[in-house]
Amino acid sequence: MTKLDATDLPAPRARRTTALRGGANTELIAWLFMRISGVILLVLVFGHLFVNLMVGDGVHAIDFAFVGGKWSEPFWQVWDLLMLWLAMIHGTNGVRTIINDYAERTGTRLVLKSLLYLAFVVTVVMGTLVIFTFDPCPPGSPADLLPSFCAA
Amino acid sequence: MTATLENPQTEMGAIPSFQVTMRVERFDPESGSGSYWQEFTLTMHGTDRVLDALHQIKWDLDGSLAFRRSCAHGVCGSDAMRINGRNRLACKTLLKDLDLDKPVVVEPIKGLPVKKDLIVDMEPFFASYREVMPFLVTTGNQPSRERLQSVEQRAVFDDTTKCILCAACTTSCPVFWSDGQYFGPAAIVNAHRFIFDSRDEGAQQRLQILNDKEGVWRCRTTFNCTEACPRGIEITKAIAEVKRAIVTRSF
Amino acid sequence: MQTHSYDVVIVGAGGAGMRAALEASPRARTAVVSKLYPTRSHTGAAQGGMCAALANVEDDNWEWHTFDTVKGGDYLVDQDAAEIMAKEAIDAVLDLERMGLPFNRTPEGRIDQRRFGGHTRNHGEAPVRRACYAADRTGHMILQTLYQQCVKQDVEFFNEFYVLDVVLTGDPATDPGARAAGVVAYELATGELHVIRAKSVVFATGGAGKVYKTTSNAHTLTGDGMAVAYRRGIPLEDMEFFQFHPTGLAGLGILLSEAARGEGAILRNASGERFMERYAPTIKDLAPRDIVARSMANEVREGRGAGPNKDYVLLDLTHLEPAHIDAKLPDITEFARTYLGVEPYTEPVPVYPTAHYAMGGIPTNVRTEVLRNNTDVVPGLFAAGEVACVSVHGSNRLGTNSLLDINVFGKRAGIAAAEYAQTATLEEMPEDAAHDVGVAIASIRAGAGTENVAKIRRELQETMDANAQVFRTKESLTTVLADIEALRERYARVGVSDRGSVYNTELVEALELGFLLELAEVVVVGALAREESRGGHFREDFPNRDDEKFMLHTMAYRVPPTARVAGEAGEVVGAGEIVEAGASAGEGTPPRPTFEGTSVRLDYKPVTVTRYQPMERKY
Amino acid sequence: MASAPAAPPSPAPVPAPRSSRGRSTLYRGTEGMWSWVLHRITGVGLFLFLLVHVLDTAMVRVSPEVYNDVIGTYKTPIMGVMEAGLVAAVIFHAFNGIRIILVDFLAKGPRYQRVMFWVVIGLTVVLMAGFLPRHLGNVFGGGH
Repeated sequence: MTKLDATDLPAPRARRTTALRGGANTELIAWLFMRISGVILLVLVFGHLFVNLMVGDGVHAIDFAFVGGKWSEPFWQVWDLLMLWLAMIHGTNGVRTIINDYAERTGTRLVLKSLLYLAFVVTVVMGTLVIFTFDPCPPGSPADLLPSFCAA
Repeated sequence: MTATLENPQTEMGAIPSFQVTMRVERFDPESGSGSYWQEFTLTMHGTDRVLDALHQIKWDLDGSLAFRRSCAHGVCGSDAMRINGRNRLACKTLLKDLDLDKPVVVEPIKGLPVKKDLIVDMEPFFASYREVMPFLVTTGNQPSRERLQSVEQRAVFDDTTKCILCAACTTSCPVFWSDGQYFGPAAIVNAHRFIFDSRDEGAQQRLQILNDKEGVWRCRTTFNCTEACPRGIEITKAIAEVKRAIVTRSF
Repeated sequence: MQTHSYDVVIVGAGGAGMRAALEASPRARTAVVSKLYPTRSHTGAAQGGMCAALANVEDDNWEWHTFDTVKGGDYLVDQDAAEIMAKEAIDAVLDLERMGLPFNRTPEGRIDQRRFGGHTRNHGEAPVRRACYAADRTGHMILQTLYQQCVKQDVEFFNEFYVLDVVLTGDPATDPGARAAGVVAYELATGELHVIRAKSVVFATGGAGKVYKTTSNAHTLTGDGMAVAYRRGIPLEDMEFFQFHPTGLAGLGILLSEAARGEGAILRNASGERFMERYAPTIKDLAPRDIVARSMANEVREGRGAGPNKDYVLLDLTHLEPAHIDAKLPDITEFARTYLGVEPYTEPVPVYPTAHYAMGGIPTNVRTEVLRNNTDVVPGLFAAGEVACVSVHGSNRLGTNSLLDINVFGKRAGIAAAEYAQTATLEEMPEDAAHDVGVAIASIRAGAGTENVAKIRRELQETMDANAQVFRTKESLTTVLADIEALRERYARVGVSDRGSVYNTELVEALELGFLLELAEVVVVGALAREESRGGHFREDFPNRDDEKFMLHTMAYRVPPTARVAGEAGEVVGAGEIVEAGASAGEGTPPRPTFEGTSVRLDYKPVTVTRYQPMERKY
Repeated sequence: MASAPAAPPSPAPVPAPRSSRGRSTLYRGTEGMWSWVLHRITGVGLFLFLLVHVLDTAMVRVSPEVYNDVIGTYKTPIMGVMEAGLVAAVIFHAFNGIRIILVDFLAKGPRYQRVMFWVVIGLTVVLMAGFLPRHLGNVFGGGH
């Protein structure tokens, strides 16, 4: 409004003009997703921690056999897959907002976000493949390292 | 009508004077020397506010100290500054309520370019305000009498009508510090004031503006704004109401 | 130096200025120039309400409102103007509602109304509910609403541009053809001077409360508009009438609304006595502002004040229910808590009269055109709000009528200025239009002045409080006049330590002080000459109203300071520019006392009386 | 009273102004701000752990020996303490997340945010009190 000819400095924080979108946009969906996924993750992660760290011998009980035993059941496969995906999206979105907050230069922003998305893709693809292509009884492995049902 | 007062001699004026050290952040763009801290030791009195201390510095010690002020009782919104690390109006902060064993630290509000000493450039702040359509939007012919509005409808947006545009909230927001493009609490408060006004017909547009990348979704509910507001507006609550309105109208 | 051109330039972005801008900007190219950001204006500090005979809650009409205004002003009100204001009040309120102002509502959803001091039904029969309000923040809401509309209309603002001079094509004292050509403004952010050319100039710069020490007014209310006009040869009307609001927080002057006493609060002296029973036996604490303020000052003067220095009285709310206080007086009780640490539920609040409102100002007609003498206007020059004197407030303004004034006459000023601009041509600016201002600034900034701005101002405010406040006598006024003259001499040697250009607020305060000194003199000279007591002006040596001699508006003209400060280095804006004041103006007026050594020449103007003949003022 | 120019009010004796390099101080927010800071820190920490954790779990695809070797590093006392920190971070992040949701969606949420913050802290402490003895027992108790 106060636009004077010569003395007018460019507003130091002029907003980048973005086209306004109606309805549910990315930011809204991201915001909602964080809340919904957060609640689901609370159940999934607490279940995960309880089974892995509280039941039986806790952290000492975790070995190949333990993991193999869990992923032989579709229930735990789905549980872990869901957890993987939700946690990765939740976390990636969280870090994305942090990058948006603190990385002021466009270049830095771009680099950091590229790294973030790369890490996201690699981790999610790898994790998903592992869960689905996992063989609990790889041939040639010592039997005492494998889940008990492999003996059969 | 009532009994004679037992002790009409109140303590007003009887409060002894005390020593205050003011630690003020100075910046003179014309000196080219950057910003620095300067300390002043003053003798102040019971009812004195931070603004009085600044005036004493300006009037008796160093006339070059620059700060904005006008009404001096918390209704004009000129003298928002950071006092002991928190955004306050200098005219509403009594010295005796502060810890005077340590220097009282006074800085300009954060996130807006400092022009001189405690004066910041307010233009970006008002630019955000102007962008949210902070005015009544109606269609059709103006009625010949007033538009009717029930007491309950009026109460819905009462809190956000109290805003004096002092910028204490916006410049207390960590998101605004790091991202000056964020609309900021004050703009959202002033959008809220109209979004929830039963006479207004521009809510949809305003919600669309605030659904923007730099809109309400940047709010991280740190409550710094609510705590900084000299008018006691529940700002975080108002922002949450806007968020919910966008969610419900989007689906 | 930069030059800008507009059709209409409005000086001041408070209630009146923005109301004018809303009317002018759709009609003509308009700029609003203000030394503050728009919402910082003191309009925002108004609490009680804005009166209009809407008759939403009970029977009312604008004629009763006119009568109350005339009587409240102790018959010094120009009644044609009061009629216009009361009549247009209704539309003014409805306009604000249509702009979105969140008025409090009745159960039916209409604008709610409440009682206010001096507003009555059927010419004084009983109090009437006439004040439209928004909690106890009516002024704040008006200011915000007007600014919102300015944003909507994309009104052009020059924020933090301090107008220091008005450019006229001639001397209004002698030249009937003198008309407005623009203003000269100092940009606070850069220290640069701007010449803003315009066909119409509207002054809406507010009051001058800072001539006093104890005042409800903002630090920035230094009478800039009045002084700028006065220095260029425009008279000032009725400046001796200054309203002192009874209940300012003691020592601070922060206003506690009249609504407190309306809700049942009682004023007490040191011994706890309800002293108003002695001064106004029938209506006690709800007597008009001038009477209550005088009574309070008298208690203190006679040694019955409370506090360690016996210099204030007490406003007692302790007999009221806390819930009632919370519901009706939230803001003012918060003021008492915040600023005095007094809990109004259980302790009485220290209060003392506080300088509140200048009834006088730049004389205008009802079209808001500025008068250069008793009858003739200065084409292209307009004024509205507290800076102007229409005169709708006479010698004592009624509560709520200030918010009404800015809306009614602000609107009129906007329309009149735009209409004038549509037919007028842009006047040629002299090459050196900013010369005087530039010299004045340069001499203060660069000069080796040794006098301190704050000290002079403090002494001015103290002597004004001591000698020209609620009670005045020939002796006290003579004393203060001598003080002012001495201070003006010292002001000529004023210096600042800040030599910078960016936000040199020390320089701004020095310029403001120049205006204050100018106006203080006008107030005192007018008060000295008015040997009667009327409304806000009380002379102990002349305690009665004297309609025979003083049923007249005071018109104060600035006499060029030939003998006094000619050629001084610290000479202020415009000094020496004005040619002869013209000793001929005011033929047929009764001989008045003259004041040697001052630069004020007084004249008088008849009061416009339409239907209400002066009567004794009893409530 | 004010006929003679009053004696100038004597300003307090002032030592020469002490100057030092200006640096803006930390904003003194309260519970709301600190909960947000903690939420961010725990969030980033958990995300980084998640990346590592998916990677180490992926070792099951390599061979049982490799996996057991890698997972064995989790069983040292130092890692045990870090795991405890991890669990504390999960618990705080989870419950503070719920607090944020309540602030966002309950009309009275914002008013009770401060109380809810301390509830979150309390819950974290209580759950950790339940988890720590068991976990530290497993870590330091030797297991098999």
